[in-house]
Amino acid sequence: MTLVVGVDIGNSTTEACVASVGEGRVEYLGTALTRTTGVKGTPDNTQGAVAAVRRALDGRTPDLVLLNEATPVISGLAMETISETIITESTMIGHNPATPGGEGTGVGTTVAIEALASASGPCIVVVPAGWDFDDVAHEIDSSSAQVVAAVLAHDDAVLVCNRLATPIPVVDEVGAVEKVPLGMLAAVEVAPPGRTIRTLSDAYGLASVFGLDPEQTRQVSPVARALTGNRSAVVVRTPSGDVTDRRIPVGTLTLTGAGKTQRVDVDAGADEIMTVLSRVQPLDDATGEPGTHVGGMLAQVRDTMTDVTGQPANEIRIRDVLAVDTTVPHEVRGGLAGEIAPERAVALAAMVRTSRSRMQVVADQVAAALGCRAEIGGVEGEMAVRGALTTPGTAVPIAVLDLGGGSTDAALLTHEGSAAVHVAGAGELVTKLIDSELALDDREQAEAVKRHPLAKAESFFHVRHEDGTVQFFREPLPSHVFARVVTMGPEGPAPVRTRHTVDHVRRVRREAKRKVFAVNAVRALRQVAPGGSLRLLEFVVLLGGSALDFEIPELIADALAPHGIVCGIGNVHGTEGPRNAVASGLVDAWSRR
Amino acid sequence: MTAPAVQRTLSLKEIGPAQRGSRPDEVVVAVSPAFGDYFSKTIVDVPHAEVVRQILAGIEEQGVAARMVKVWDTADLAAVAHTGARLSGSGISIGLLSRGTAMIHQRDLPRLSNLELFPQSPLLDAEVFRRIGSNAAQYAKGESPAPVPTRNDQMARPRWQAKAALLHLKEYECIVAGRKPVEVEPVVSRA
Amino acid sequence: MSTAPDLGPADYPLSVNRQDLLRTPTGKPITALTMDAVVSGEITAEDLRITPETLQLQATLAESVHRRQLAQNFRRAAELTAVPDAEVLAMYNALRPRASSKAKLLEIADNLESKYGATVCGALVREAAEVYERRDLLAREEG
Amino acid sequence: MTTTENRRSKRTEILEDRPVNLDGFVEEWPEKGLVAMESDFDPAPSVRVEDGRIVELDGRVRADFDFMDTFIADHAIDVETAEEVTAIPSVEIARALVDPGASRDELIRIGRGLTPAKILDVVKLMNVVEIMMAMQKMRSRRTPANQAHSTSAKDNPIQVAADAAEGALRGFAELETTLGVVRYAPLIAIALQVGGQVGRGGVLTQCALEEATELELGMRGITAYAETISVYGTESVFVDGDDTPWSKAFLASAYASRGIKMRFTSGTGSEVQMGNAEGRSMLYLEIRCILMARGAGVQGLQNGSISCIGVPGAVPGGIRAVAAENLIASWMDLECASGNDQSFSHSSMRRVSRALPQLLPGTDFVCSGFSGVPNADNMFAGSNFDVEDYDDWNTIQRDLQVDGGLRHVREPEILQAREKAARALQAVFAELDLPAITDTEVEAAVYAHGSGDYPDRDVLEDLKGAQSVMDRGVTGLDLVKALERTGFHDVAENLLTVLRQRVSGDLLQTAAILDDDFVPRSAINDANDYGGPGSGYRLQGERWEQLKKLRHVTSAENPETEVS
Repeated sequence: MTLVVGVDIGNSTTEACVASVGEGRVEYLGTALTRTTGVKGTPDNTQGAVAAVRRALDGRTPDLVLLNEATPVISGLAMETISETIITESTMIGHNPATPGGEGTGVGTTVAIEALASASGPCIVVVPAGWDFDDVAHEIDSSSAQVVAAVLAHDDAVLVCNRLATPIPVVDEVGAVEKVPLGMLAAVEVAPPGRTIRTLSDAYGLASVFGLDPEQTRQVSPVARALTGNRSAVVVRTPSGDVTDRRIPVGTLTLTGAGKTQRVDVDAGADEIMTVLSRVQPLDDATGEPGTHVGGMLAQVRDTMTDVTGQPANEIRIRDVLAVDTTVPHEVRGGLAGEIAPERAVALAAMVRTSRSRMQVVADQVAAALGCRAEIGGVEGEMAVRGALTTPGTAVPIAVLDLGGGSTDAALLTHEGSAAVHVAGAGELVTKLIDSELALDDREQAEAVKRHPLAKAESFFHVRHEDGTVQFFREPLPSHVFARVVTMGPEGPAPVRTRHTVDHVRRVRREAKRKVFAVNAVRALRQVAPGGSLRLLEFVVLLGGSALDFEIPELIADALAPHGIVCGIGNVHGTEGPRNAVASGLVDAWSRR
Repeated sequence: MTAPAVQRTLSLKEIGPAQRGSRPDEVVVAVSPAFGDYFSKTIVDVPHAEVVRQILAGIEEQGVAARMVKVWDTADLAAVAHTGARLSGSGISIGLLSRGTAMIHQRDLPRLSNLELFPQSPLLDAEVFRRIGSNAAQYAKGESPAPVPTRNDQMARPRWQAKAALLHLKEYECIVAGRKPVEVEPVVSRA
Repeated sequence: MSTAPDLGPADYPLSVNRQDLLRTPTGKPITALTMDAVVSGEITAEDLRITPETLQLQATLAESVHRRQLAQNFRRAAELTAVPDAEVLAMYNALRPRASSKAKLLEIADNLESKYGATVCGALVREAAEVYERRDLLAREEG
Repeated sequence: MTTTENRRSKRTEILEDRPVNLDGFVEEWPEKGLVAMESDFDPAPSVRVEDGRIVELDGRVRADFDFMDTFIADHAIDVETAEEVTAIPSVEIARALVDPGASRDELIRIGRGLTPAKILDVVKLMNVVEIMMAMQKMRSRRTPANQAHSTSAKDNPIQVAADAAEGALRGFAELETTLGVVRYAPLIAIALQVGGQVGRGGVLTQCALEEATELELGMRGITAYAETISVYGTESVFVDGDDTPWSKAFLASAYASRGIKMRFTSGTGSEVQMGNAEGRSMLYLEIRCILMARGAGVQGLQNGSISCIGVPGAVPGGIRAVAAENLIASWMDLECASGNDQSFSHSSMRRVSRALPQLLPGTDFVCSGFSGVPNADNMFAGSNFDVEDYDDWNTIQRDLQVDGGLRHVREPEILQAREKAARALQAVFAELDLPAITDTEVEAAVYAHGSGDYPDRDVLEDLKGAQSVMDRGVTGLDLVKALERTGFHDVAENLLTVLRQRVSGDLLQTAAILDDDFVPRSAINDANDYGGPGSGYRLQGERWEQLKKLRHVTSAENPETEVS
């Protein structure tokens, strides 16, 4: 009998599988998992590999260690904002203070509160910071001018309104109130609670308010559009005021493959990039314009790979790109109240591979450290398929999808042979999308949102889960989760720092997973499927850390169902779940030699 | 800045024994025995009139009702706040000590716990009191306000620790053992 | 157990002057705690605990320099070496004010005495039960 | 009337702007206990023994005892001598404390029988110079020492390791840490232990946490001692702290049963700060804490007002009372870690004067936390001294020829120790499969001042790593193995030697530390033998030569150069 250990060095985890092999029999004795040390495919991996082997061996001495021929796959991530909302000449304050005051629409001339005494006619009073709400109400009530609306710097709208003899619409929390042009015709509209404005968000409404001709009406239509959905708004009529949604040029991506070279502007969006990419498959290389962010990001991926392989940067090729449309909350340029607009952005994952790996060095070092033989046992994709085949109920032909941290891998094994492919984008990209779309700016929270279902702590004794069910607790929940959107992890509810609802956070989370994994599942399987036809694959086994996710398998299943594919989660050895497939495959392959 | 500076004074008019509220949209502001009485300002001279005005404004701006209660038989912040929470229709209260220390509490929490605590009285100004009122009202509405950022100052100890202890002792002198909480109406007038 | 030797200030530190008296809980002499033994795995974390016998020696030493309370603490500690970590923490929590009924404290004392032979510790807990009763520090009945 | 009413002199303006006027001062209010040590409301001393039991203590009969009276009467005071020594006139005892001819042993014997009010009565007769003279004789260990705080505002383990190494090299005998994010504790405690043993083998480390976790880290051998076990002088405040003398006494035995050194913490001002001083002076209540600590059989006490220093600091004679409380801890034969560990004043002159009563006579630990990091990184809310005061401290030691436990170290040695600490931690983290420490971080650690000088860590990964340390049951022995395997043989050997101490229990004895040769040095083998001029600890010989060194000293041999 020979004690054999299969070791799979992945981008983020290193897995080991111990088996006793002899006379055609394989007896699996144990598995272990540890963090990968260093960049995959480099001598730094030795430490993690040794740790995993030691842990799996539990004191025994191995005869042979088998390592995967890890194709170094490095992924880089970048995100570029490609749109920008700009307000010129202080035309509009479209922000949504949580608590505006009063209701209705007021149209008049903007007047500073200090100048109210000398004002006449309908006017809209503009109140800077430093004014107390009692004093503001007093000034308005005692003014001889006809005050029809107010714009305040502080969060005082309800307070001022409640103190007026006759309530007027009031918009507050306008941070840059001093930039509101004075002496101009303006309109303030506040909708009743739970409603949105009707007049200022309508081009003809604006036309009526400001007495515009058809040409002028056409010009202000972007203003109306920008205000749609708000509960309150201020529009000031200035000679050349406007709201624009500008596209920011962020650089071009040059994609080379299939004997062609295509260029695509990154700001054209993810769909366009992926369409162009599909025309040059298989991709030979991708480059970005020097001096742009895209160029910088791709150069960095190349540099990392140079460090790993010792191959010069100009020989490194980017072999896949995944572009995803996303949004990033951004402050509106030229806005007066810190208005936030969801700006469009493109997230890019890029992947590099090289034939030159330094796994032999790792093997030599592992052998020295453990005092046994160590060799390269096989190619990753093929080994994954072999490992997947230990799942009860599977048989050749079989396709697998390995859902990792940096890349999504597909492999196919038929009676005729095998094929394998890596595509860019996986778990880490999902985390990044969640982080930026929810403006968390906290990878730990984004990771928690990705991994666990959501709930809201509605009282100290119950939470409402995202599916609407209620769970009660006998012991009160900790006070820091009270009234908050929480993630339901194994350590109990943890708050998410967001003002968004459970539904919104859930939608962002599921969309991020769908955009990365569902899209990549189809993309990767197409590349291994006979003739690129998904219909010829009947059964797909999901492997890797993300296959343990509570909804990713379901999202992938939904994406594959229209192609008649059934997919299920791997269960290596019938005990390990979707983990340890490659390590187990290595042992299996060796036993069949 | 041309904003007129106005001095205001506070008196707390007793209405009667404090009752448990029935409105689900109210916040109870519970103050300690010496508040607006023996003492008229916080440890850093913020007038109690302004403290109350700003807290009530923060609650009102959120469209939530407020009631004030004076607690007589303790000057322990957690006990004051928890008394208020148990009287509050929404279960949410703000507890206030004369020196300015404040706490947002909730009925179902253990007495010694809290939703938000503002222990550093020397660092609490009118703006913070406004935000405390606002946050309490948002909790009452079932919203998830971002906690009011707490500040810290390592040199607060040498400057304020002893004065805080002194104010604390004076506050304890004003305790009327056995006297039940009283509902009060805050009367803020321009001086 | 052999009779405790008559120790005095000149014997301190025991780790220098009286290595002959020091054993690990697994019976190894203290001189066996070498790096080689650690690396080879002969020494485990269990070996790095103090024994009740050593605590009694330190108690004798403390008494020799007239620190009777310190000595008493070492004797209680000697008894507690046998009590598992979690149980020690549970007993400590039970001794907090208004955490336990008198019956509960007496049960802990009984347990210390009968299960672990911890008579000095048991006496301390009994004493606490009495004082807590007099000072109204026992657990209050739920209303 | 002239118009000078609101006009201020230029001098007043200058004085008004002095930092000392940012400090707060209050009048005394003795009825409420807001008074340092001279109060008409403290009880008069009395003691009566019947059938081998104290039945009256400081004017209170047994039936009226609160739990502090009960515990002190039954555990802290020697019944056999109580009536005899309490009858000695206070002035005689006070003079004996100052008199070099009266032996420490005799004063300890007397002290063991005194009641709290009697002890107060004695020290009230002493001025601050007499308190210092008495401290010089009564402190338990002959050789003074010092303790450092080593923390990080970002809970960065590399910073903690590097600053621990530097602190140990500069001479601190103990290193204490605590956390911003509590879940980081295992990594920070490991960093402190590894860094400390790089700087100087034998340094003892501690991590202040809630009891259960602190005890667990101690049991695992990742920390070596415990200190933040608070006790209070009135029953109501003790109960508010959710403890009693019996629960704390039990905890003391729990620590000793695991071979871990431990001391209690108390200090003047805590009771009045909580509003429950029961009308007693701050020092009277602190004396009750000190006696309670002795009764529990704990070897030592951290006192000197500690986190309440702003309270005695604001009343007349408050700092004299703080000096007196340290003296009494020593007189009661406890190891005394004597405060000077919390931000105390805006005035540098006051900061120093507050420390002189401990620094000049020497105590077991002059500071129970000199900040070994910039105060902005001090997670104990800032200390009376921080790293920016190192050179001042060294100069004061040299000027007055006193030993405050530190020394000047040349920069190359410091940089070398910091680098080695960071490298050792890097190796340990790699070996234990914890989130990697990069070479860039090591490089930053060598030259850094505060946490802002380090690259940010991946907090999520670190917290996962910290959790895995607890889950996997990593022990001090695992650290030894990891250090040995990665070629840090000397550091591994240092740590193993420290761990071996818990088998011998030698560090459990009063005021024990490890000297440079790993020999335990406590109030048994290094007992204070001060007997007047020319006796006791003297700063001389090799140690004095060390302390003569400063950053810039002009060479006598060649005045164009400096020696350092």
